[in-house]
Amino acid sequence: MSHVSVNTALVRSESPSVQRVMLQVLVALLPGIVALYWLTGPGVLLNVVFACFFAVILECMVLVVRKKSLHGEGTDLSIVVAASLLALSVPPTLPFMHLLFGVLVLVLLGKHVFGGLGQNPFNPAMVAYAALFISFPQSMTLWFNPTELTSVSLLDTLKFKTEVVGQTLSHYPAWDAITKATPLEHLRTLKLNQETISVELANHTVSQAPWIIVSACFFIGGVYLLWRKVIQWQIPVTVIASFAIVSLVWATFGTNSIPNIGYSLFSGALIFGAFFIATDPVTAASSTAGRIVYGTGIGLLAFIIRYFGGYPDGFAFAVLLMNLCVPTIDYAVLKLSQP
Amino acid sequence: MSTVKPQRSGLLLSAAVLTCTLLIITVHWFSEPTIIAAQQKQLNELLDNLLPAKSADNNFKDNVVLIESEALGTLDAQRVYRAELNGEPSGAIITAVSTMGYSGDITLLIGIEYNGTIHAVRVLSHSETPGLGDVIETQKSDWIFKFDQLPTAALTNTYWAVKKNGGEFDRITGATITSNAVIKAVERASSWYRLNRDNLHGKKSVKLNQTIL
Amino acid sequence: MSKLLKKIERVVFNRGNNEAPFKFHGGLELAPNKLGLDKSIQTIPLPNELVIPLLNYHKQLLEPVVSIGDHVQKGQWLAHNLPCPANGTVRCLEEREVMQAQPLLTQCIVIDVIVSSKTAIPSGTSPTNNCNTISGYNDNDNSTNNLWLETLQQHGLTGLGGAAFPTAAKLQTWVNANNANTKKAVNTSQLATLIINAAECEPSIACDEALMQAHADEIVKGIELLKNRVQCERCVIAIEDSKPRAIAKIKLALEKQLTTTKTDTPIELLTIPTRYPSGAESVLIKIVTGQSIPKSKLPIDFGVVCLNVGTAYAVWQSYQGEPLTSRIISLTGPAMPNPCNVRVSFGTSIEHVLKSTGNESALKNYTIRAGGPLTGFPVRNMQLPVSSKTNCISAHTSNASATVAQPCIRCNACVDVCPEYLLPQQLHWHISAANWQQSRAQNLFDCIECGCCDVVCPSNIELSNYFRYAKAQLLELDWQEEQAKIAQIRYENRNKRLERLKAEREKEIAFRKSKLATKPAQGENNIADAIARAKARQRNKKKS
Amino acid sequence: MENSTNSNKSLLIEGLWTQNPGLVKLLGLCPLLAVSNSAVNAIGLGIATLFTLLVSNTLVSVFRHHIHTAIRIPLYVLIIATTVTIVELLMRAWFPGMFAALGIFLPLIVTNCLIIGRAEAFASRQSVKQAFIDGLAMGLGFFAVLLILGSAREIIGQGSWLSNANLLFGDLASTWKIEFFDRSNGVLLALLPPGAFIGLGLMLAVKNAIDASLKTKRDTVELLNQRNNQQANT
Repeated sequence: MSHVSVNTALVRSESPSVQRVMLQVLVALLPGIVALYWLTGPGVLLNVVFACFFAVILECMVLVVRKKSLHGEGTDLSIVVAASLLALSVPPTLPFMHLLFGVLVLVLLGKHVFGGLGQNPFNPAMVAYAALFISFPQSMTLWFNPTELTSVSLLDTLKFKTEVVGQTLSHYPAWDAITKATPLEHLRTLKLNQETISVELANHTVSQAPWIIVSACFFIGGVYLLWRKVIQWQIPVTVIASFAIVSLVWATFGTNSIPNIGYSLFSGALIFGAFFIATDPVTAASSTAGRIVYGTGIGLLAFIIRYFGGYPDGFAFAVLLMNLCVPTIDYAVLKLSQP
Repeated sequence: MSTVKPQRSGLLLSAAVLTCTLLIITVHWFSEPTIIAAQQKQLNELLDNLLPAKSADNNFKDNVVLIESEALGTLDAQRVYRAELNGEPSGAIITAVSTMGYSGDITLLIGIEYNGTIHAVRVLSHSETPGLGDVIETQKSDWIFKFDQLPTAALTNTYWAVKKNGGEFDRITGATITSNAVIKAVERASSWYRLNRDNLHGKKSVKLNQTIL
Repeated sequence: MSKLLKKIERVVFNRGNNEAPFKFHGGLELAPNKLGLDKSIQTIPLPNELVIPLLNYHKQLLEPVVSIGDHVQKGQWLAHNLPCPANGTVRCLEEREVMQAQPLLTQCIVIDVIVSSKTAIPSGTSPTNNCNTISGYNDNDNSTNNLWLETLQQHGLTGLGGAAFPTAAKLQTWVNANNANTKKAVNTSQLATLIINAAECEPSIACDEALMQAHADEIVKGIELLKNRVQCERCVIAIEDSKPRAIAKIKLALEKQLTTTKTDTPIELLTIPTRYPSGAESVLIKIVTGQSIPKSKLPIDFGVVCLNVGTAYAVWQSYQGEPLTSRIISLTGPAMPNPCNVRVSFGTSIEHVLKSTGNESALKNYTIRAGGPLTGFPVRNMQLPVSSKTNCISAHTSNASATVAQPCIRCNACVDVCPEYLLPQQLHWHISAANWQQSRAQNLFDCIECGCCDVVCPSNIELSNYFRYAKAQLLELDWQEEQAKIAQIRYENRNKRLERLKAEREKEIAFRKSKLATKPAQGENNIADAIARAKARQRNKKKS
Repeated sequence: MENSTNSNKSLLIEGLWTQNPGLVKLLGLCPLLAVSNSAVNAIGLGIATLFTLLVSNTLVSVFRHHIHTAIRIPLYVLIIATTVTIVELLMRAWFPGMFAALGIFLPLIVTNCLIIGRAEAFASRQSVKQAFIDGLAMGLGFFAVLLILGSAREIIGQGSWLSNANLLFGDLASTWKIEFFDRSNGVLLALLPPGAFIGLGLMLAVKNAIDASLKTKRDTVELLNQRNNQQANT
């Protein structure tokens, strides 16, 4: 190595650091967490606390095994952010054992198998989400029914999240009443039964209201990140815009099996994902043009998977698929933009 | 090795082909009876589960008619195995298809007695979501046993649905579509049998080329 | 695609007149931190010894033309095109460390300075004579121009911006071209432009600003001279807007100049926004002309020549018969007791510079850096000699870049500030994996090592260090490849030669054999003849 | 090309570790990934492959002096196809359940590059004994990878080990099944195709890590030895 060194202290007043970036992301998540707590009960808090706790412990263990300094990677809060994102993506009813598996996948398969922070080609939280979704489809598509929520106490939730382990959910018929499928899962069920869904959709828009509030809270958090320049505008804007445009075109010229734009945008993980998942700098494209291509790709894939694919909400898969394309996008942009 | 002449190579190759063919023929010859017996045993195990023991004295596995009816899911010909006891019809095993599954068709075998009571239902093939819809397999859960001994003649139409939709069946958690698809297919096939049983048992049986289902 | 982008840029931000410069991608707004500008420029006294490295721009060793014990005069050559900074005696020729980021020992001439008033100019190569033959500004035929360039060369003129590229070499192709078209090797719509770089290369360095405040008239005269010699279509002096005093001085000098001479292409004064690294050559060209120069091309290919303002002054000095043997250096930094800008002879040690400016205490207590906060490097040996590249010496309380580097999270902050449209995080990735060729494919060699990426990196990664290292690795690899190729050619030639020799030898042998083959036949004949003759004789004898 | 310097031990080490067909040469991955969803399936395919490899290697080696280069590939394929067909027929007759579980992958052994690869690269140039041992080593290496992957996937995916052993080992074996936890809590991902890829990837990583650490150890020992020698010399 040469002996030139940039004396950064001479020229920068406030030193940017990874910790600070991550802390801002955590702050931006708060409104969304509060909204989810209001909508789905204490399960979401349990998820966040549990996931973060185990993720940090596991991360430290891995760092010790890999003979890395705990001060560098251990304290940069990136693992806390990733674990929180996973905890917010999964249902609040998810049994602890399943969440633990998700955290294991996140830290080991999502991150450290590739060499740790900054080396992973795929968004670790989404890798864990996909693994959970494929492995435990029953518990991953089940949410508390908001209308029954008043009867669910913290104790009940804890009981559900621990006792159900080792048993099939269908053995707990009592829980059947207070749990239900997510709105998008429900929509898909309707579509497959080939019933006319327009009436259902009209009713559903009303029952959608709480979900719109959750999405709006995540939106506020995303705007905060934009304001603090933690994320750039290209990815969230293009994700949402491309999804909205395709939905609009399809709703106008296509069949009536697609709900209106408002419903489309504010249901599922779209807003949350556009601001918090797709913008993960490690796995997103680098250049401005690259980020636009990347975001557009995610929006289109999310639309295709949601309305034509095998899963009710394909945001995680859309992100993972576009993660795969990132090196190609970066290279192509570089080649095209330079003389 | 290059000293070997081409003619010799040809001869060698022919000889090798001949030897190998003979070898395979020999093995085939002495293993064929066992293979057929094994296949028959497999089939019998499956079919015998679908009708009550000692309810048939004919070789109902060969007593097959091909039925083309929308009631059995598709317009393709479906097999119906007819059982008889003392010359009287005693029941049938119906192959039915449901096109309303979560992903792709579900093929069912429905064993039904002459009086309309379902003896058992089994899934032959499906491509439902692993972990959700695939619990219709007997290995994965005992949900499919809910059809056992169901007296269909005494049931009203509203019975045939999951509880959530006003029916009497427990649904498979997270797989309402799959449950409904199977329930509806069984309902249609059993009502079709009750309407057409006399006509069905009067038909001439067909000879099937394959014995495997 | 790139052309389209450029076109759009041209249409959307149509700048490039002298009112509003072009924008460049990336860069940083850094606090100027200029110190000591209130003091006038002092020339520091000559030290007892001067150390002059015998190394030219291309890192080739020069052959000294003086020997140990010789008396040398200021301006006299020590080696080809290397003027001596002061009168003195050549003490020795030895290996000394020179001021460079990577420690390097090289042959240096050490001179004992004799501080005495005028001594007679010794006979020998004395370049100062030539300039007398150059007459007025407008006398512009080729022979005068060549003479002028030769003088610049002999006066040891190099760029004073930091890279120390020989000035005459830079101007060579341009000066002798008669019309504007031949001045542009690449077919562009670009005007043949001479740019004077008065944007200080880095924050806290103030040598150019100090120079402009002190010598605005001479600078303008130097520019005027350059402009007339190279016959450009446009001549711009670009100054950052953070230097109002220097701008005022230059403006005044320009006005004065206009009253004395009449010209079609007046020198434009372009005030550019203060945004690091606007002082870098490629960036400044972009700001002034809108043209980006790829690394495979030289600015001159696009009809542009960029010279430092200090160089313009040196050109004027050279015209006055003064060789380039000293430069202005900023003494600055938070820990410098007496920050100022001083004129220092080349070859003076850092220790002497600091001692003679009342900054002796900085030597003991603090870290000393050569160069600015971004492209400079820490210096440990205080005996290192000042060269034309040294624009700044700064003192700091501690080395703040000692923070531990964390893994890259690809936040793209570096992409946003890179003036060369590079993807530093991607390069870092490839270099960490020792993927040298991949980093070359990602245009590593376009990197100007401005250090912007280091400043913004939240993980404290010293990115520009990685890039320097990778460049060195690649150059080494290229060199090895070249050597291998040369060896291959040598080997093939040797084989050919051996074959040829073998063929010749065989030919020779074959020839000899054929000769031998015919000889025995002759021999037999001879024998047979002899026998015949003998028999004949016997027969004759018998007969007789 | 005949050399008998390869000791039996080194051949076995090659097949099981240094040249392992599943982890180093990455041959025959299609059946390896598809069939390794349970330990019993893995054992079934492993045995079938091992048997085929043994027979084809031995036969190819026996006839190696009589086979002209032009017809060697058709002959190898003939030998392998015959062996596989016989294995298939025998399995259909006596292990019908196993045959049903393995499905298309049993006849597909014919196209397993491992077998024709060993025939071409090794058996056609070595003595019968060597070829036999190589077939055994390679077959066991493949078998081991299959078994480990199959066991891991079965345990993680459905919480049991050696389920359905009766398909292969007769009705007595139906009690062999070891249950770790309830099937409904299994990680389904492990049973599905992506689980096979992830599992194999992790096995590769572990093997490379072991090799790397062994190499460092060996290098350190060598370095120490060198130093000792130098000190001894001085």
